[in-house]
Amino acid sequence: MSDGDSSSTDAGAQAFFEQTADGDVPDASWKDRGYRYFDLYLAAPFRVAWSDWRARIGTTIIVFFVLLGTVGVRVVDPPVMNEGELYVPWFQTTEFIFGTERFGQSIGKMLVHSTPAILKMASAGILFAVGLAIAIGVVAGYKGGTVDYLLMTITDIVMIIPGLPLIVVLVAIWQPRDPFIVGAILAIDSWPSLARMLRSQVLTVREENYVEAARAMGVSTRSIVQKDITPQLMPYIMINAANAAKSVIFAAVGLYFLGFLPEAGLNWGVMMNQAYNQGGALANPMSRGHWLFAPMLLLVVFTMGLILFSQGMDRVFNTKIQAKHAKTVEDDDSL
Amino acid sequence: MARTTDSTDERSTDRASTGANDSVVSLEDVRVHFDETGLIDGLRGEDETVRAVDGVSIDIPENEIIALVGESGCGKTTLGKVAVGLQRPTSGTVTYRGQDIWDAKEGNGDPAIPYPEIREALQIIHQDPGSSLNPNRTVLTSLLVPLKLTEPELGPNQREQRVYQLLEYLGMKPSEDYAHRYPHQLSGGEQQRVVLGRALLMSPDVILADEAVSALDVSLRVEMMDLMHDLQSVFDTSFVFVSHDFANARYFAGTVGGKIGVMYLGELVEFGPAEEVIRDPQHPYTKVLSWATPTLDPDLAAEESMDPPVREIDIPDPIDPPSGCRFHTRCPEARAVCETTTPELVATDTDRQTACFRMDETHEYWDSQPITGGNDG
Amino acid sequence: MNETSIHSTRSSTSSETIFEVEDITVEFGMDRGTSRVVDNVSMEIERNEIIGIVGESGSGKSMFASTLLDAVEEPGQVTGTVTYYPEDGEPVDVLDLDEKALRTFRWEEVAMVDQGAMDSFNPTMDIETHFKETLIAHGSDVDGGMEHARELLTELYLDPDRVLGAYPHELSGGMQQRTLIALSLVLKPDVIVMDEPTGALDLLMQRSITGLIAQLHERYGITILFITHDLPLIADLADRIAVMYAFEFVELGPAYDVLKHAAHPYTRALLKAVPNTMTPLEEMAPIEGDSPDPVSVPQGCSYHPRCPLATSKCRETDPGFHDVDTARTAACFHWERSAAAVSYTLSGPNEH
Amino acid sequence: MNRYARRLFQSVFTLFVVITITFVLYRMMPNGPIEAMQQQLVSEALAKGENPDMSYINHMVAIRTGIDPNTPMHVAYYEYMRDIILYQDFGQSIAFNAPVFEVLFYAMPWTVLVSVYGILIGFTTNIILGAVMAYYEGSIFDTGSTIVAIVLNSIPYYVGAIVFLAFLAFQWGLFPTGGRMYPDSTAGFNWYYIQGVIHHAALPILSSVLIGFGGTALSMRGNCIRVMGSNYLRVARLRGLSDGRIAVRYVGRNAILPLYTQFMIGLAGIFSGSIIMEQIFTYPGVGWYTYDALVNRDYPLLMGILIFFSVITVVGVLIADLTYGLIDPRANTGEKEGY
Repeated sequence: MSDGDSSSTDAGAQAFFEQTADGDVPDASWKDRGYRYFDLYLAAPFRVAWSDWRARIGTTIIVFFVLLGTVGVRVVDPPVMNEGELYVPWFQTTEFIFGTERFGQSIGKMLVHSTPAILKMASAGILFAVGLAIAIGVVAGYKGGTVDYLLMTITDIVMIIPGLPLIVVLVAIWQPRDPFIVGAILAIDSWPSLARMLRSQVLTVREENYVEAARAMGVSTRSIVQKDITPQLMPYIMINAANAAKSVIFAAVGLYFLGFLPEAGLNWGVMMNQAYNQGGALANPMSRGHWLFAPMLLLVVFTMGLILFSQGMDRVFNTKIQAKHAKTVEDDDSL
Repeated sequence: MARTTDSTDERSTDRASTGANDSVVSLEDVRVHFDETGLIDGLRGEDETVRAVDGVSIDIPENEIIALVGESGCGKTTLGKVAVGLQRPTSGTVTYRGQDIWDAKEGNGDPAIPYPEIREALQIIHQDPGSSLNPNRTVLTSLLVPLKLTEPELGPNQREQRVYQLLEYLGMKPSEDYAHRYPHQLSGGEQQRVVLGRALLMSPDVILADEAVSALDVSLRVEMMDLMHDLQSVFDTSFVFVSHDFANARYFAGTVGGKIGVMYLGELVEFGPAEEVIRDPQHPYTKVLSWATPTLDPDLAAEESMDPPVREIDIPDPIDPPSGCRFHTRCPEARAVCETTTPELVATDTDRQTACFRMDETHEYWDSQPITGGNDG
Repeated sequence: MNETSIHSTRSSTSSETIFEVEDITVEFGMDRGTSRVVDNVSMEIERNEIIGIVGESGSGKSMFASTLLDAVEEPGQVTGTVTYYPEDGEPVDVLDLDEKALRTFRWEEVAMVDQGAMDSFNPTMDIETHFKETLIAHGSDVDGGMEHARELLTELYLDPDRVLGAYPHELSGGMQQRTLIALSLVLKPDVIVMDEPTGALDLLMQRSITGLIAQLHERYGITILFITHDLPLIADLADRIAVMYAFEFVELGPAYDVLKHAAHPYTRALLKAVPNTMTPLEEMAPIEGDSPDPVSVPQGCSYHPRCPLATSKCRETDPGFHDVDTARTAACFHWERSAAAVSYTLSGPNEH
Repeated sequence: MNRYARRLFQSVFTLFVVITITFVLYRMMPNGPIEAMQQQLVSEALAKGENPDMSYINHMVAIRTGIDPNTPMHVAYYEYMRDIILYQDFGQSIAFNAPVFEVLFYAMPWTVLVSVYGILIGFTTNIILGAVMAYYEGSIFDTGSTIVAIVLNSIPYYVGAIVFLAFLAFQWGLFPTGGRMYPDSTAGFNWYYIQGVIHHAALPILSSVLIGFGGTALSMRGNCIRVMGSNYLRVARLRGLSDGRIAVRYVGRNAILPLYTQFMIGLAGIFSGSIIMEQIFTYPGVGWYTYDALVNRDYPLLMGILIFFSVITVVGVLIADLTYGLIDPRANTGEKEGY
């Protein structure tokens, strides 16, 4: 694209700009430009998401748990036996807000130290499910034809295979202990719906006029995918990442609780399992139930955070995809 | 059987052009068939091919305006996209200044003109301005894309200057305010101006304007078309203007001495200077379109019939187009011969071509039996 | 102020009023202020006429049409009165009807065809059921009604058997549009309100449908209110034309006069700006400036920022209607000078 | 017709793939069941100080699992497929010493009972709730219900099950804590028996209702609001149709349609969920056997359970697909997304 081979008609454009290029417009500084990019790619989507109460609460909850699992474990000491009375009920003493279990360990501390495993499983699940879904969905949508047909057939089959029984079989055979691997296995049925969604999005976006216009201008495919297609997929990916995390955590806690998964370190499911098997918490819900209910409470709050986040994002991006720039757009529907 | 142009001597008569050799883009016997046959359909031997464009040859000269007119589904947009290299023809060739576009793209042979240059030279403006701009980008970032491609040596600030200048020229003042808006913060007319500006920043040789004013209010169309004319003279661009509206086509092509091509079910049925085609339509289908264009003058309108001059209102299915002359199922002048024989696009005047037997006073058509009936939906 | 009422525009004494609209205002509350999309509008519609209402998109014409059926949706607020005069019987205050009476009034007396024909049918119900349920809902004779429906469909160049047995998605846009027209006529209403009924269609289909509308008008003696932004479309269809600009009428009169000798500067500018096949190309020119925002309509005459005739009077005072002749009225102080200021030609001198 | 043929083919193919997966997991995985057993026997032999005799070990494996490790893979695969498809022979359960098919076949009705009632009740209440929320859109009831729906959606069904069991069964003794009938009842068409069945199934059903609860209501609400804003609804109102007809034939039908396939897939989800649910309630259905199979390394039973659940899911999705064409006229034209 050197100047030499420019066709004769470029002269018109040159003349046009020379003729109008008199006025000196002040240069936009690099700082301005940097701010603009920051505003476009980070601040604006965040502002939009923040405008929805669901996303706001959801994000707060998720951030809280992430902090709990990362900073919390450093601040809070690990539980030790007999640090308190046995079976102190919850919300009775300030020292043991969540009470103690049968060895007198603080359930509150146990909860804190159970969180990292959950976060690891969730992030492994997200990474696995979303990564696979992006790879399959985008490739299928962009390549089309036989590749699309094959990938979608695989996706459909995995979608139909019942997830939990398959997971149980895999777990039985492999006996995984590493939370990352557990997370990945539990996410085995979380990717197909996202892959399908991404595929149909890619198909839609690919036909959008502005993508055609970009192709007409000779913009590279990589740039089109990066700048024109991916931003449209981001909301779907984020929503589904939250959903994948939710289903991984659901399954993990449930399977640890019933002892389907080999015990490895502390997590909410393991705590529930101990309370159930060793504490008889189920049969004595009033006196020992807190051992079982405390991790359940955290589980519910965390999943609620994820659901609120995904619903908030869904609402924000599906109904107001136009109103990307929240700051300057009037709130025309106050729903 | 579809019309074929197998012999070279025929081409000289049936291609729509001004006859000059200075064409920027040439289409030669272009066909575009969309295969809608599913896997099972295929197994059952059902052919669901849509013949969107079927054997059209057309030349687009430098600085020319060509309006393609026809009902929806007649293939005018597809033909336009073939002309700007966005749709690959099933058969036939598209050349840019003598270089086959698709050969250049795939690197067949040794292209005389590299593909990126061809790509730059052929641009498109869509019907719906709202979807032609990436909703995630501001006007400025959208307009910087072509500048980065065509003027890589410019600094970022210079590029921005150019965008501001362009916006001012497009009547969007204050330009700095408009530059930082998102597409949804612009009116339809303003969006379309940005799209036009983006195409022009590529300094293209040909712009396909696909129903570029149809989405705008009637009262805004002339303004937009005037702007396109202004920019055409500045940037030396040819336009392929696709429209279903005769009045728009006439204004856009007619004011600057452009041509109108009338398409019906994938074929070009009439081609000629805009005003002549409008004033004196030769093909019965062109006459129908002319009737369909409402007349503003009540005196003239009173003379027109309210009944449509077609035997059938609905357009036939392009999957299984009628035999012979494709218009014979609806044509008020159709005769038996039209069912079996396909008329060629032949020169009827110095720069006009029409594909109808009625143009030939000695054709067997005149002895053929008229077809009646139809008009029953 | 030589202001007269728009009511005086009845073209002849023989005609009788079917709709009388008085001081209708439609408002929507928005965050940035009240949006007044119809601004104190009055007019009379005569029995058995085709009246065309022309205006740019967003000029309030659709909202005006909706008020005739009291069909403005929440949160729109309508004030004013709409009186309907049935062929025989007492006048009806439409905006005051209770739910039951309104249900009967709509479609039996006044039917509506709007722009979204592609989206006017229940996608999970066949066309025949649409006709039947309408007849049943109004307690009409179903067999007789269906026979009438078949006649209507045939007149609209449709094959009744095929159309009635089809689901909406099996029909093309043009077919759905024609079917909707047939559906609107099935109860033999006296008035049909058509809001851009040909908006999304091809030219040929548009023109065919307007032709069919004219035929149906003649055969069944229906009053038709035809709303469009496409002025040429109603040029040979409408008996009278009302031009809307910025949420109010600016000119009203017999179609011929309005087209040939438009009195309001906006009408004249519009006629100049509309692409058509007969006007000499050099005569066409766009209207300068932008249409006003419903939240902040200019003071005085709403057209003054774009008008070449605007004086300080126009900027301050709302002009009100001025009689151009017995049948025609224009909302302009300077209508007598408009012909000189804005010239236009509808067809070239060398025509026919 | 095309669609039906295609879907049928796809279902059969899916089952084929599932069975193949079970075979692969069972037979070919490194550290898979067979290999694990071989290694175990080898180490046992070594521990006893004997020289491991591979042919004896393989013989022992064959006795315990019914699989001869010496059979070439492709023959084994063929036999495995043949047995399952032609003879419904899933092998012999190690733990129960009975054919896997028989174990599952007798457990199946209980799982079906709980799951089907669970989803029927769950879906009905959700749809009604969603529709009512949409009708009162923007009201306090709507906002309140939305919050409740989100909260319920965040509660895993087993959490619900645990709470129900802890309080309703253990603490207050309103429901039995396990089993599927009164121990002293005799099976048959007598009220005591039926009462027992209902009493035992009540909590599992209630917990099944929780699966996906709230989510469906929110979807229904969204669909209703979308339909209520559609042009055809406006036209229907203008045509003077009664509110009842509009609610049922217009809003109801068009809003429920998109949920239909979700319903069938949800059914599959509930069946899967029975693995955890039945364990908590000690309710001996198909899911309940999973844990035993897992603990006892009863691979034939485990694989049988996977195949069983797959069949149910595939059949559910297939029914949804095939009947969808009957209720949505648009489904038969063009290939739409099935799910």
